[in-house]
Amino acid sequence: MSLIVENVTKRFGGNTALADVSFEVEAGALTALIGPNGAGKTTMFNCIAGLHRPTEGKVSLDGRDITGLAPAKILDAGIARTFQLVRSFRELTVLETVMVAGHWRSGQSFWNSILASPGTRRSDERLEEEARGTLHALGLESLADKRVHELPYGQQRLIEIAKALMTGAKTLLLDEPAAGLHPEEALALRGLLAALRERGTTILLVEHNMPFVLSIADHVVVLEFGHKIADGSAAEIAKDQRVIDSYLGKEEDVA
Amino acid sequence: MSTFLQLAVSGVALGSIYGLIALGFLVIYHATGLVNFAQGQLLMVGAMATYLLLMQVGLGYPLTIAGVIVVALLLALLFRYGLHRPMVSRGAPTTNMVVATIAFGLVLTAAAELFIGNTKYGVDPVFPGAPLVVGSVSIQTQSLLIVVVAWALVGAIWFFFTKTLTGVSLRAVGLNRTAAAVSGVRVSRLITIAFVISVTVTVIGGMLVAPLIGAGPEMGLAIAVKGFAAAVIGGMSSVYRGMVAGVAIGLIEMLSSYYISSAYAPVIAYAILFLALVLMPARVRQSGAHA
Amino acid sequence: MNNTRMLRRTMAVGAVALMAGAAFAGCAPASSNTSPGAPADGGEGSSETIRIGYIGPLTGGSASLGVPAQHGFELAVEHINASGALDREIELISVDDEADPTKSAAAAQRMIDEENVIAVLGGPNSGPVLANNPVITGAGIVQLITIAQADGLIDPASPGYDLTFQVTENNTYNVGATIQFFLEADYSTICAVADTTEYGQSGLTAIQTVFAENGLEVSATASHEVNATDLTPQVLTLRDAGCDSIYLYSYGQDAAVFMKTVNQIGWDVDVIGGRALNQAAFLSIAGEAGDGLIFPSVIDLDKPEAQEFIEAYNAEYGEDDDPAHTFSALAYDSIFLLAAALDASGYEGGQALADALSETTLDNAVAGRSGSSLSFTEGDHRAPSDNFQTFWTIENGQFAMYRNDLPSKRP
Amino acid sequence: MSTTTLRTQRELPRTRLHGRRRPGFWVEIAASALVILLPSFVASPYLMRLFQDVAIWSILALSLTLVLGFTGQISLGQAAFYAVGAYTSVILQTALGVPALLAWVVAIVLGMALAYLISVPLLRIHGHFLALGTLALGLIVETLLVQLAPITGGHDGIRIPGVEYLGEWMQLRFPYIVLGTLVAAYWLVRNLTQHSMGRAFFALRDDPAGAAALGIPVARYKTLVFMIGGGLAATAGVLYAHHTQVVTPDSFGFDTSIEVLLIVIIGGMSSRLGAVVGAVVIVFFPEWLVFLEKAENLVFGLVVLAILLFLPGGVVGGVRTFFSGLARRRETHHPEVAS
Repeated sequence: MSLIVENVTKRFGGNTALADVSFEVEAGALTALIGPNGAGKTTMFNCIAGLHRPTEGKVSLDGRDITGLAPAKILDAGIARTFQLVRSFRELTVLETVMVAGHWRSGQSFWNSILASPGTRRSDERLEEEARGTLHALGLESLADKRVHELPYGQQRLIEIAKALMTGAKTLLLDEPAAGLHPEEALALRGLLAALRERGTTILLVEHNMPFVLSIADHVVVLEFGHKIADGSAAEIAKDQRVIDSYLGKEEDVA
Repeated sequence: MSTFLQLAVSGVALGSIYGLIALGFLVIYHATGLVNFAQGQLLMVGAMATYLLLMQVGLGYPLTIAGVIVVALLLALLFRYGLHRPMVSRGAPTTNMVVATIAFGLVLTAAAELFIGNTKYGVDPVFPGAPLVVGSVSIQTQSLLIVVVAWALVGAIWFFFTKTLTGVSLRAVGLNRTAAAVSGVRVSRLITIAFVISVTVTVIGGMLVAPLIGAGPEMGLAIAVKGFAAAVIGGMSSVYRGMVAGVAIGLIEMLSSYYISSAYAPVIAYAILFLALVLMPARVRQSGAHA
Repeated sequence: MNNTRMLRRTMAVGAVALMAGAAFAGCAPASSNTSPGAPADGGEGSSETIRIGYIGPLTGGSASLGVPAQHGFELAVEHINASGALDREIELISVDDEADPTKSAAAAQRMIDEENVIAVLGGPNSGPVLANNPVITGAGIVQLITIAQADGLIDPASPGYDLTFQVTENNTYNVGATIQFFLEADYSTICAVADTTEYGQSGLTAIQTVFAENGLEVSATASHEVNATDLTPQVLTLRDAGCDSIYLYSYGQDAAVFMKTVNQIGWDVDVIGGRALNQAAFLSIAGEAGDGLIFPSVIDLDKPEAQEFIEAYNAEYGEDDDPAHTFSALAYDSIFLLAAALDASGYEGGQALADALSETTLDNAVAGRSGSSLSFTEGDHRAPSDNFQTFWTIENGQFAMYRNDLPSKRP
Repeated sequence: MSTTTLRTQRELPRTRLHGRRRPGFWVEIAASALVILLPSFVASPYLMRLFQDVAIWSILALSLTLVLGFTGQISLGQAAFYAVGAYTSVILQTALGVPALLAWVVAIVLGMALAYLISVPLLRIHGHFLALGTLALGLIVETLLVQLAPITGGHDGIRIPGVEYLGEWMQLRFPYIVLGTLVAAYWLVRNLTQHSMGRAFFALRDDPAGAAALGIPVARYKTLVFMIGGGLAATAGVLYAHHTQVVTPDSFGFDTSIEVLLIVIIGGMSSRLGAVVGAVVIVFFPEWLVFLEKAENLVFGLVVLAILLFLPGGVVGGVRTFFSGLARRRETHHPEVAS
């Protein structure tokens, strides 16, 4: 029971962004996908989340082929994703934003909304209760009536995670959740992820921040120039010479 | 054959005006992602200002041109600092920006009506005299002037965007505002320059077309819609392609109203715009979606 | 019917026109009358103000017709009030409908409800008139359509027919008069061009009907949007169809562009225009290209009333959008028609006023050829009598009267 | 922000905002009843006519509020659906003798069908380009109304005298029908946008990709909303035709599409009430600004620009901000209230 990526290749025109990548995200574990900029992390993420269709290869969840499913359908399969760039729903409060994430399973449909069936109101009460529960669980209940774009960056990231949780999906894809966080915020995030894992949530983390990943991941997959160069436990990866070279080289470029 | 050539000559002249509108439209779009729905009214202001200065005040063309360009500058600054920049700084969403340009156009029309008049007025051509006749085809000197000026402007703007530092930076701004700002480009000033270029080009279009069809407060919409169509069909990319597309639309309009039906020619033009929008490549659509 | 009272009424109506005429000219040969049978219960001696409404476009694209009409109304009200011919003062209430049917209908309700008008004058666009007519006539108020020419505005099948009157000659009248030029010249191929506005399209329909009735064929037609940017295809379509004469039924600005294109391609063709060539925009844009064009008008310069009106109008309003005075003259006469009928109905509105109007004749109208009149009858709510139309042309870029001797017939 | 463990659901606070009927609900019910009964206590026919104008504009504006305000689809061609509703209803009744109520239903369904068909290609374009596409659509319909004269009557339009087609009884009560329809349209839009569906609309408007990732069927909702918008606009058209008793092309042109847009901007783009407030302003504005005479259009345009600049939420948004500002000030004055 896990998310399996098998021999995925993705080409854009003549460029090969991913070449024959395979790995497995074990159920209930926290797997991290890392690599320097341009390694193909985001492409891989999008191939799983349904934004790109792999040129070749297969993605499956619990034995079910989910390759190339539309983003909205991926959620049906049980996968929720977060975005790196948070775009706020301007009109909605934090509570309402989180409630939106439960919309797809709320049972409210276009037509029974128009008819104002009594179920609509009850379903809304349930959604609110659950959203408050989710915010409470993440310690964000005090932000319920604020707007997302008014919040500091770190809190916006946590709300992305709250949304993903609220969808009810058992598998979460997190796109660089630690990017741009203060060390203090990153620490809190680490605690949260650990707590989620304890609850049995499967997590695939795409991350650039190596120390952050090594401190938390059960399993790490390393990409470079579209190829998988390493795959193992955090401890193994920390010692892998190729990974160290690749990362150091890249850091110099950036600096 | 002579009919076809005559239609073609008119189509090229008319299409060059559409191309100028597309040009004005694209310059602002590239710099800011804003689609300016007031293009038609800006053209109208150019025509009305020409009428006022040339026919009412009696300045003669050299001074009128100078005067109209001053009007264009003032208008561009008003548009940029009175409306665009305040709205951007308040974080107005796309829909509000679109509506703001529409409302700006309404204000221009109302002002022209109130201060100049609400009928249509004749404007003298730059070179009075008989039309030029080549074989069986005749062309008014003003139409010839339109073609020459329009293409000269396209050339000048192409040169500006590709060969001058300011122009290249301006393109950079359009491609990536944050990156441009980081690399030390003075973004705000460049956007203002884009507004000035756009408004000036459009206003000159109005000045050029006035001697052919007169100047009146409600003259802009039909021309602007076809200008928008030209920009879209040109792929929203280069000013040069917008100009070519403008000429194509001018030709289609002339030929379809002769060979198909003069009554349904407008429907054909609008249908082309509609189809061009629906069928344009996703890349172009996306770039405009959240700009 | 009491004969004495009827006689007094006849005199009173005559006096309205006479004294008003005298007030600004002094020498108008005025004779106006109502036929026997006019209702004769009156509210004489009262000094209340009579309110008349005008709903028309005072801003927007149609204001170049709506504003001259307003000037014509104002001038007439001023003259009548100054003359003291009526027992009461007339007051004109103008509301701008921007040629928008919705606004026009609301304005009509306001006229009736808030302004207590006794009659409403309609503007130049048929759309707004069609929209405000049910409101006005539905409230039992009389409507006088002054400028809008569409035939369908006076429709016996419409519920408001009894209370609706059209002062201007309609399209059929207008085309029926103009067709003489085509009949006389014996053209082989007659063509027509029109814009897609109500003016052009209703004109085109009238042209096709009237020409067929007279055994003439319209060989080719072309149309275009109003405020067109280029009419080359239309001109070439007609040229290549071998037309030797063209009936040009477009608004002034487009008619001008059409003529410029005809000149540009060096095509020698006879062009006869519709009434919109009276518009200032045509003169202004066409320049020399308009010279020699013939088009129908309602102004007869040999008629003293017309001369006096033009003088008075120019003194008051100077050069406005109606240099040919066609539209302001019709408006001016409309008020006189109303005044005469009001006097006849004893300042009673509604059906009484409509009945009085149906029997009102204005012999000394400003509009119309010498000897013609504006008169409504029981069965015909269209005012112009036979031989009403005059024809004008353009000489050296100026309007000039062409002929005032051609017969024209009320349809 | 120092959560390191997930709290359990049992510790939940039990306060709720959503779902429960707020006092606002009863205000809405009362206001609706008041609006429907308006014709019984407004004596002035003029005022009543203006109220009907307001109602028809409001329905048209509600259609745009739904489409533009809630799902971010700019439509500059709303008059096209308005025209389809008006003309279909009138042609069915006058030319084919279809009974009024049936003609109305067919007209509204046709408006929805057209909107549905159009929305399929339009889904491909967004933002500015959608505005251009709908502008083209509106212009096409406007031209066709004139050119298809044998069917539409061209500029002469088609007369539909009320008493003849609705009967005297119904004609007399037509104001109730107009205002009743406004109330129904309001509740339809309200129900659709009140609960989770409305939040989903805002989500897909502000971040389509994000909304899709949350399982919201973005394209389907956009299409459905566009279709309901078309139906509402057609409904307004049906009412307009009987209110004016004639249809002519001038009522359904580009100017009308722009006017609706201005109503929505003035009232507040994403506010149901805004559509009504905007319509009141548009209809009564000429009354209030009569002293400006010919400068009215200019002043009006400047007012709209000022609203866009300083009150992006429109009049309704502005009023809300004002009151929430007041409330906040009160909180700071009495710190013990804010726990």
